[in-house]
Amino acid sequence: MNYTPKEMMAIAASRTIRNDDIVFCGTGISMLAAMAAKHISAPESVIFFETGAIDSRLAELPLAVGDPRVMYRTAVNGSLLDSFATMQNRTTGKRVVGILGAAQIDPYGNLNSTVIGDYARPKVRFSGSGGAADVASFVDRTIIFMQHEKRKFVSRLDYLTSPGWLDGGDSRHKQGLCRGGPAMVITNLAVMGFDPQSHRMFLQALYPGVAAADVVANTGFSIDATRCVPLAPPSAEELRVLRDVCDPQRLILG
Amino acid sequence: MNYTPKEMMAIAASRTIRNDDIVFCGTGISMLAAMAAKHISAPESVIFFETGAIDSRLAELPLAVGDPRVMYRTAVNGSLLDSFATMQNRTTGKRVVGILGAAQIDPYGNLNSTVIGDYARPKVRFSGSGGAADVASFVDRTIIFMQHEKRKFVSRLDYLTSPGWLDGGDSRHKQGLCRGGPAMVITNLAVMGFDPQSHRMFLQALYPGVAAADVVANTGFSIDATRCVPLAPPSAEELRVLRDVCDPQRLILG
Amino acid sequence: MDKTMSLREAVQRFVTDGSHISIGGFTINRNPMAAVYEIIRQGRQGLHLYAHSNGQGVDELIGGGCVQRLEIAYGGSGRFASTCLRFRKAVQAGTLAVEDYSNYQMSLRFLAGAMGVPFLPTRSGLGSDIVAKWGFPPEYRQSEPRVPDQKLCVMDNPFTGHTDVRKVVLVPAIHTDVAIIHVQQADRQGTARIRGLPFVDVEQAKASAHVIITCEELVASEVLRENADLNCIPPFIVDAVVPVPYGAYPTACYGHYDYDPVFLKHYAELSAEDAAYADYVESHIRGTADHAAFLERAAPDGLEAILANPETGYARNLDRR
Amino acid sequence: MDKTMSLREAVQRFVTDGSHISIGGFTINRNPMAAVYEIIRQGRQGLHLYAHSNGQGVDELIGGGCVQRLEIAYGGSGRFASTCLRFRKAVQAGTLAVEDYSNYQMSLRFLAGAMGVPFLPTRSGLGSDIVAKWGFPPEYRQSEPRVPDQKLCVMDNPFTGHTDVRKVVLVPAIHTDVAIIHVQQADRQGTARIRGLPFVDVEQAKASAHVIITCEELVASEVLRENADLNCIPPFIVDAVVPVPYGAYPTACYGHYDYDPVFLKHYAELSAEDAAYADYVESHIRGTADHAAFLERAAPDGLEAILANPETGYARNLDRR
Repeated sequence: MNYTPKEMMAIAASRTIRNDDIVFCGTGISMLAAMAAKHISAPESVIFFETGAIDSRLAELPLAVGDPRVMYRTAVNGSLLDSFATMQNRTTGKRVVGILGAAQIDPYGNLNSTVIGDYARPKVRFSGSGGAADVASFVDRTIIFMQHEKRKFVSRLDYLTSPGWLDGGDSRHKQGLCRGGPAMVITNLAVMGFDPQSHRMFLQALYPGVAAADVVANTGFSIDATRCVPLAPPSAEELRVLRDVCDPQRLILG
Repeated sequence: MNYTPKEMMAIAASRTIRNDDIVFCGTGISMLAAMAAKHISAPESVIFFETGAIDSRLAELPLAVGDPRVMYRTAVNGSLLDSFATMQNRTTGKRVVGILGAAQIDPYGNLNSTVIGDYARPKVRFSGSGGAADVASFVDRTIIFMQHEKRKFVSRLDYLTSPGWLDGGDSRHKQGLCRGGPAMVITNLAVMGFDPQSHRMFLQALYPGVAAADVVANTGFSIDATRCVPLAPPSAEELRVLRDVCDPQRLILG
Repeated sequence: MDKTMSLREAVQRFVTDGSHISIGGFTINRNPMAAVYEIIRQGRQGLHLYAHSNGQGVDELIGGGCVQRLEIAYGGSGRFASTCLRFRKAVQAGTLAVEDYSNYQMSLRFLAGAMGVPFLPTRSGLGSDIVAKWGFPPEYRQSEPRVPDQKLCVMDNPFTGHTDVRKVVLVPAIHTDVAIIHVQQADRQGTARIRGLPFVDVEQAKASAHVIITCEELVASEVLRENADLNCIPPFIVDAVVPVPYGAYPTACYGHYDYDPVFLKHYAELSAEDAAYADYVESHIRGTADHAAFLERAAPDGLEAILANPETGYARNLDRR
Repeated sequence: MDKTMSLREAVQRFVTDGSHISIGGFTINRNPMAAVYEIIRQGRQGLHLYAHSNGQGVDELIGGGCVQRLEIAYGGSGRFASTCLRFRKAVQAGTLAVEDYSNYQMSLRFLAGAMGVPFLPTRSGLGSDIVAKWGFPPEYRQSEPRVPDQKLCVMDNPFTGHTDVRKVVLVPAIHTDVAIIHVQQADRQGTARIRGLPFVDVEQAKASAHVIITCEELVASEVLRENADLNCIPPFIVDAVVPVPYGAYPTACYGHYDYDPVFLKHYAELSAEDAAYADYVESHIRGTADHAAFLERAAPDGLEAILANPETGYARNLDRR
């Protein structure tokens, strides 16, 4: 295998980005995925950050969404209020793809990035929502990056930071979230989708060299593996763009 | 008399403006009053317009609050949202003096600038609120400019565009307007105040050469004239500033 | 994507009979007048127009017979018209249905549409007839999916303890089919820059399903991106970019030209007379092929007098008496 | 009015024990770090701090023992700290009371304070524990007049017919005693200009009873007024103007300098160890007289490496591994 799981993750996500998408991304792999898409399949897609930078040129890789590198030669330097309004807006929100990560995920794509243990006196405190709860509430398509580990794929979250499909079925809609919901989970092993009716996570596509049993063993809840297809490995061109154009210093690819 | 009623009105208003006031004004006499104050008694007062221009230099007189002359060398060129927020804001709103005009006024300083006749099919249609209802709702001190005519000083408005003291007493507060209310009415004859308890209009100060009976005769409702004092005429310096500095072309003074 | 197109095409594609629209600018400043004239030229009817104090363009759209319903805060043009006369006449004649709000309320309603929330709260208008008296009949509100069932509503503030605000007015979001904004500079993709006060143009654009940008100058993206802090319209909300020099005439465009006091005074006179006004619409608007032809008729002596001084952004010592 | 004063005086006058405060910036950018260090130096305690993702400054105020209560969306510093460690330790130890919101909710709460409305609505967080779980005890909310009785509340949308939004979360306004913002340029009266992203600084300032502006450069009013479109803070909301070169260090200040990756990596290491951190606070902050002295200790090799390239606004090819 001439590529790393991180590279496969970035490519798997980048392939889902369309030309008229507005891509919300954080730093890390999500930004590489968005940059790769712009250079390969979706040249007119627009990258924006919650900090308000729209269509950043990204001549160098930012290490945080507040990095001054996101401000260089943007189309507009807005505020946080502008960027989240773009996602909540009925017209533009439909075109936004949000890329998120978390400490825990449950079978319905709900995310925890706040605490392990009791909220009032947590065992481990994480950063908190940031813009994740906003993105998860607003945008039409959410892509979630996770490390595939049993302790991260749990039946029940310690804290529900970012709403996914909530309890599945139409519960998201009933709670008042009239749009969106998680579209897929991309891990170091595979791509998971959500059943269109029950909205429960299922194994959708396996990376080359990974067995469905590996995914089941690393998932802390039962997961349907019957609908699984193989995923094509990164092409030479995809790898070239990712490595040479997006992250030549390997700041994120490691 | 070596001055016009319009000049007296502008000077009467300008005398009430204090150094730390933020003055909301429209065009016309209200702007002259604000400019005169800056040049005479309140050099640090700030003039701003509902259009968002803050501390305009006013090298030439604007003929509308959207005139490009309000945009020149301001401190900040904000939006309408910014300017009204300045008035609704709990800290800055307390410092704002709002200057308004209207087609009709009632004994409690409520204003009509919308219609004469029935709202659904008016006899005369006026411009409507513009920012007047906002200013009247938000700011601590409102000064109202009126021509003193019976048909304009009416017991009951055809349409209540801008809330004053509503039905008097504590009715303004009860309706949810927790701050502000009209401070005075300045006409071509006199200055009217509002009783601190009943909030009904009373004759506060007469211009030189005007009798209380003139005011009573031109007011369409009964008005208390017992508390009336004389108002000093414009000083030579006040007139010089108004005429030579503020409106040398007599675009507003006529 | 290159979104430049002719004004004719932009209006044909995005402004149809019965459209819900808003136009940018304020009273006598930066109204998208070329687009307003093109809408009249194409004979659009039944428009539902949303305005705070959008001024000259609102009055001409009404005068041109395009507008059926109007939600508005202020129908005036400063000293040129304390009340715009085609607006006044249409309301008094009962041919134009009106719903009144304040400038802040209308601004908040555009902001709500831009933010994607159903309403925003304000203290403005408590106790007033803006809250008490409604203009549109309830049947219209119920049958038209683009307007809410209520004009507005008053609610008790659920948060106590840290404020003395007991009640607020909730004003509903505006979602137009199209917003038309005139700016100083734009690129082909739709990134736009406004010089001077932006009024509520940015929120109006973001509250709309479609956006037409008319601009004084079409510039390269890199020119705008050299100082992105000055840009205010992101490209992905824009459908059409139309370069139209003097596209705001007879209203002002900061840094380019002033309003034309001669034309505006003339307009105030002829808008007082139905016959004279009809002649004006025929000769100046319907009788001209485009904005360049309109300008020749409206300002036969040329536009030198109103050209902006580069230092002040307006025409210094312009005769405005 | 000339509002310039020393940082010591500004902090003494406007930041007192128990003050409710917010600081500008975002993660590793434009935090008012000189003011943060001065607050620690003066030993302020019991602060109630409001933050969206205000980053490094939040963690240092917590580490410096100044903060008793925190309302926050994100306690991280990008790749330098996925969770800021003094924040994490204080929460886990139970010495810091926390109330969690999202970035947009916190931004809206500052905006509500700036607008003078008691709340603003959003769909964000419906169905989440941000709505369900509250951090501060009800007794605190009831006894403290600067915070509302409720963390937030969910309401049904009263407007139907033109939207599919059925419910919204109402988030309450923030009204701080003081907001501290670091900007590139300000004049003596307090008019200020931010280059690059403004984050939520402008709303934070307007939501506050008092405002301290620290700036890289003090400039003449006329310089700022030559292009007012670039200015964002009006003078009448500002109480103190403090020129402090490198006032955002170790965070970035667009157009002036980058963040310092060497310092931030060092900070991430020492903030993991209580003893090392205590040493840092003593030697670098309490043991220095002012920001210039702090800079000498924090960046003994000087600041050349992080100076911004005038074209990009950041330090090109800075070693950030």
